[in-house]
Amino acid sequence: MEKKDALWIYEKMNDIRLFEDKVHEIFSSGEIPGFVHLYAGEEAVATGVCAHLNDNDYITSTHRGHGHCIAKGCDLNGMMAEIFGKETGLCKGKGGSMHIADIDKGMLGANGMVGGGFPLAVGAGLRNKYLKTDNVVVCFFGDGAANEGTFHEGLNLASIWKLPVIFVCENNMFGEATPQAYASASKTIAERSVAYNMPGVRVDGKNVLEVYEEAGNAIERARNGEGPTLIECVTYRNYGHFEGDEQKYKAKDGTEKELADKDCITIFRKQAIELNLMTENEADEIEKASVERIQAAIQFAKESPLPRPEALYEDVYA
Amino acid sequence: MEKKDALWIYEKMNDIRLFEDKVHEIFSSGEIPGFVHLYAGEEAVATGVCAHLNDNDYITSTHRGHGHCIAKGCDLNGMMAEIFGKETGLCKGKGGSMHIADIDKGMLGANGMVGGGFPLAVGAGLRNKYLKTDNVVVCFFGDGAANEGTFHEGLNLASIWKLPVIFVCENNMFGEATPQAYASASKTIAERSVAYNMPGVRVDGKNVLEVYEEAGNAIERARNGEGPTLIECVTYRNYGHFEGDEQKYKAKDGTEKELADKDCITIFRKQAIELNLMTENEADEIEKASVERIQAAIQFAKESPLPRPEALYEDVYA
Amino acid sequence: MTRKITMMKAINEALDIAMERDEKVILLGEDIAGGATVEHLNGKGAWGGVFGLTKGLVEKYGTERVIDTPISEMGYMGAAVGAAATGLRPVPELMFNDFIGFCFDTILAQGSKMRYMFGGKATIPMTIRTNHGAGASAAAQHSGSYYGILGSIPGIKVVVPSNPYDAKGLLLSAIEDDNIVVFSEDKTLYGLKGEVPEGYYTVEIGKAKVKREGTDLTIVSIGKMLYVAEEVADRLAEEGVSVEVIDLLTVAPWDQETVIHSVKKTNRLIVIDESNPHNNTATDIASVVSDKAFDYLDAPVKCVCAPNTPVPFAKNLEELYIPNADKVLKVADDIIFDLKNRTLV
Amino acid sequence: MTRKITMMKAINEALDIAMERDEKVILLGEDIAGGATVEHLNGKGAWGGVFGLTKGLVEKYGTERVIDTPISEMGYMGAAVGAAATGLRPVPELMFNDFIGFCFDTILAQGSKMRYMFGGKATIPMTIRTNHGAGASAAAQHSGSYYGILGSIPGIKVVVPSNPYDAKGLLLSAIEDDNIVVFSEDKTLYGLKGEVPEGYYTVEIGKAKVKREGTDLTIVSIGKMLYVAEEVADRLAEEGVSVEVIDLLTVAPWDQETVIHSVKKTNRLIVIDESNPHNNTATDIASVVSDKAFDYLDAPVKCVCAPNTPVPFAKNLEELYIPNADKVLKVADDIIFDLKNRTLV
Ligand SMILES: Cc1ncc(C[n+]2csc(CCOP(=O)(O)OP(=O)(O)O)c2C)c(N)n1
Ligand SMILES: Cc1ncc(C[n+]2csc(CCOP(=O)(O)OP(=O)(O)O)c2C)c(N)n1
Ligand SMILES: [Mg+2]
Ligand SMILES: [Mg+2]
Repeated sequence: MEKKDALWIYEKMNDIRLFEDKVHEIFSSGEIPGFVHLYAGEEAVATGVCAHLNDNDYITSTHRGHGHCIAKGCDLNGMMAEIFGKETGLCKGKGGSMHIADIDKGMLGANGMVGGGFPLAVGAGLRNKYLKTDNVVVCFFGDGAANEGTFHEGLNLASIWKLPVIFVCENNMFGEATPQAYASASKTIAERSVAYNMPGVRVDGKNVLEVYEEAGNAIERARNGEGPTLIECVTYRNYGHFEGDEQKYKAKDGTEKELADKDCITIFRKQAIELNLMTENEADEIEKASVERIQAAIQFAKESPLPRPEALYEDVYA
Repeated sequence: MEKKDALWIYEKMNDIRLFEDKVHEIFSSGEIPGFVHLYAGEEAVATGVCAHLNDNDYITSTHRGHGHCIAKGCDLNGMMAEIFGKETGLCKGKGGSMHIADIDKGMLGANGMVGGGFPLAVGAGLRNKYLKTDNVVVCFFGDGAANEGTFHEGLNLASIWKLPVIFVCENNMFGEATPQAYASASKTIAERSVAYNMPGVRVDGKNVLEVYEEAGNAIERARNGEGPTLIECVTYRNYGHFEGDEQKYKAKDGTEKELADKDCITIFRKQAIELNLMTENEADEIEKASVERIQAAIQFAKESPLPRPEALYEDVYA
Repeated sequence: MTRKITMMKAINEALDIAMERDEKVILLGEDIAGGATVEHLNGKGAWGGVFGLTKGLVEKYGTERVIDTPISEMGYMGAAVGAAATGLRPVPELMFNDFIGFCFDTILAQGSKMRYMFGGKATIPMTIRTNHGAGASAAAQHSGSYYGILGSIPGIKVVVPSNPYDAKGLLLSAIEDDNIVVFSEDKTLYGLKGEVPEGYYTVEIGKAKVKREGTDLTIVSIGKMLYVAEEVADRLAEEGVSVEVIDLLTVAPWDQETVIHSVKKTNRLIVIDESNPHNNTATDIASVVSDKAFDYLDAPVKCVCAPNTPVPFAKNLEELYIPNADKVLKVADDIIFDLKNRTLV
Repeated sequence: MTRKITMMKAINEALDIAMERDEKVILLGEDIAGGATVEHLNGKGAWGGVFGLTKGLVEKYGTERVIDTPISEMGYMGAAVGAAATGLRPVPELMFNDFIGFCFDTILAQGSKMRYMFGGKATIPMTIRTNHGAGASAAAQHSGSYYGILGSIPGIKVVVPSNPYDAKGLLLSAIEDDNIVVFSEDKTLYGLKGEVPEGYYTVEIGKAKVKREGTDLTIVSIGKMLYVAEEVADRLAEEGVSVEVIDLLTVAPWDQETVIHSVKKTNRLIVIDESNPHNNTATDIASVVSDKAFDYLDAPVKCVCAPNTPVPFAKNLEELYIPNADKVLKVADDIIFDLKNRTLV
């Protein structure tokens, strides 16, 4: 990893964490409406993967999409305003947390449908291949989504057509309150890659260096026309499934405790400094700048107007 | 295999073959309407599996369902009449070839939807387990169906719930005109069992003894509460995908020629006689009796009346 | 009978009673127990469904009858069809009706057609519980109202309760019904309280209820729209217009007799339906009534529906999206102009 | 312009021309090449679709643009949405509209809502070709008519051509349209011949066509029902009743202007729609016309649809299922009784 990547990753990790912590806070005050699923705790995945991407690469995302958006370069002000349902939001306030998107940035949308991203990613991959670009598509999805039929169809299609799609599973041990160990017949998600004749790897999703490396390999292969890869990142979410969840299903011991105790940002700060990819000073600066950016985003969102009433009727047809 | 099973299998194989050959003939004369998919060539699968079942076991079937019906004990007259669209048909003429069913015989219906049987089989399996019966469910499906999302969801559910469901893939190399080798990322269907943590075996689907043995093992495990199995039977159909298909996609050499040259009925006749499970005489008698039964069925179907007009409006709601 | 409970509790009670009365009743769905499969919870549910509707049931009936499913809608919904066809009486939950696209085949092509295709030899006694409706800031993919699409399918019945009493009675009827019944709840009504008797009772599927008698205008409402209809009735009463309010309750097959009988008396009809405006229950009612009560209508039948758009997220837009009393009154104005002036004459 | 070709050929030509004009147009579907991936066929298709509609295209445009898919409707239909959102102009084929249950989410919750949810920043230029209709003895799971369900979804356009000329022109328009357009063909019309110009032309989406002018009764037909309407018009003409026949062509959004204009002239309307009878396009038209042309109607608007049943297999039942001239005439009798007597007076 080069220094600039490390700094970029550390910055995005902090942006995501602070963004989510703040949304958590504001949500409980009642200022943010609707269903919000926070990404805090899983930052290493989105950043470790997206560090390899440019604006012409695509990602598909999930209901837990804020982290993917930030890592893919979406505007923080526009994101926060969207979550507040304001006119200045990335989707003019019409999408909300579960539908933030910015196609210009290659972000094909958070998705309220679990498993909804697989086919879309295949389509973007088909497009990249058809147009003979070397651009890739990353399809983020959860352990729970891996039990939808779209997972199967998506991975099979990507494989037979050798598409430049990287399937990144964020295995945070649960789909809502249901443990992956119960819901999936296979012990790991990675081992399912056999059924699709594609490489499958399982990495420590709390360790951004590991994620970065495996994602890098997979993305390079994809850019070279060598087809898709399945990467499973073992991770854990800091908050409940959605805001308001009591989380009684979480265990306080064993693997879960281990995962809960691992903070991917702290870990990476230490690693990066040890590896001379970042100085203490740089880390502090990045952290401070994040705080300011998120504060500004919140202020922007709060001060923005609601959508015009006529907006209700717009954007249905092209 | 006991003698009585051998005789049963040989009888059913002949019934199926003759039934299908005759339907083929009559279809080209225009007397049978609609879409008809013939099972001829694949008899070893349905009979080798169903030889282990009783009326309280269930099967789900496919668009290519005549063979499953016959092997599961459906009435030949009722079947033929159904295919002719007559009132005396198993479904009063309202279902036709793609929807023949007889729930009393544990036959949950041919199915016009490729992949439609997986969830139904899981449901019947859930029922068997819930009611603490030792009955099983066999889900027949094609190689093409293995690429539907329902395959994935169905096998995963059956596995995590340890249901008594045996998934029997009839890999006849093609889904319509599309080769399995193109459509499936995995080389075999059996190897996909890994993703569902269930046993997966691949057998010569032209050899009923092999099918019988592996199905027997799987069914016994299922009856003992040891969960589902995936069995892939390599086979080949004698006719086109549906009646009228020119079959230009079929290769005249290699594996396909080998498969085309293997006639499962001839093979079994020889085997059974060699193994003293059947005498020449018995075989001849069975063949003759089949001819008579099928002739009778055709006559029954032809002489049966069309449904009453009011039948159009009946059987929508219970 | 003065006990008041929420819609949520009423639905929960119906499930409880149905399970107690008939061992063949099982529940399936995503997190309907919720975490019951986690070791330290010892078979106790953490959630009881995302809205808490199935709370307490896994503790009482066990994970064999309150079955958490993986996120596999086609799989478990189709499994419900298979279990129903083989003798159980499953009550699967589709967490939001917006997820219908993940399991539509099991309803459209399998469950609803089996009996017919099999010449009457299959019975599919199954109740699909789901919810619909905007107003919870849940945005486009969690706020739609699709009971109209489901109601267009032969072989299916669709029920949309408006209040705790009917919800409990209709759900018990649905579970006893030998057909696929879709029981579609408005997610914004879960907290609504109303009088509900303890114990077992049923409310008949296929019957609408006249909630308030009137002579000048009939308003037929679906689900939550009842409260819009009642507000309209109140406000029009002040202007001397007498409104008959009918709560449809069953949207497929809907109660033609009750509706037409009312219109023959009032000669005017407005239907309020939160679905998108085309090919929905409201237009079905309008077309049937415009035909069968043609000679009785003093004004055109009016439909007040959601606009032809997805559900927007922003609170102000979402409010505009849902039919409300002002919109109905505006439409009413056109068709009762003469009536309103009556008091002035 | 005397060349007569079949519907099948017209559709094939439209695809060919669209692909020639725009490299972004790609086709996806099950066996639309058909065996093109088999070695000994060398990239030549064996089938060109189950009905032969895409015949010859893979030979001309290659397997990169005429893409055989595995049996994975959700996968490839959703892939089409993804490809459209990122700049291609895919034309997926859904072999039968009855398979919609396998890919409904990609239409209902993804493709149709993306533009709205994303605040106008997505464009999904995609045409879903499929077929509907009874009459081919294809039974309950291959004979339904679901354009009404699809037409109820905001963001989707739905086209149902009745003849080769319009089929070709509408399909070219659909492919150029920047929205999801469902192009639903009646499978029993594929062999129908009609005059079709060579080369490129378009027919406007959203416009109905007056096929025959009349003064006494308007009949609006959808797709194949045009021929039922024409037969009825002929038979009524013998009795001195002048029928205006309108071929709807686009069922969503349907052409209110043309239909209402006609009804204001004839004062009577019958809609013929092969869909099941509830919440369909016919009832939508009936409700809108009964409202907007209320003062012009001399008789109730009548809908003649398929019954509320799945499609039966037996030939005699299937024939009864499909709306026909006798059924329409029976309904017409009620509303034009006075007109028919006119010649006798
Ligand atoms: C098709 C569909 N089914 C169910 C849901 C409800 N739901 C939302 S998030 C979620 C859990 C998803 O689990 P996972 O994929 O592991 O993602 P995570 O929330 O853990 O990040 C469920 C069941 C949905 N939104 N869409
Ligand atoms: C959901 C669905 N998709 C597509 C079809 C059209 N179709 C009918 S049979 C068939 C091929 C099935 O292949 P396979 O599962 O291998 O069975 P086989 O015909 O070879 O026995 C297809 C694509 C269908 N009937 N249902
Ligand atoms: Mg998860
Ligand atoms: Mg096959």
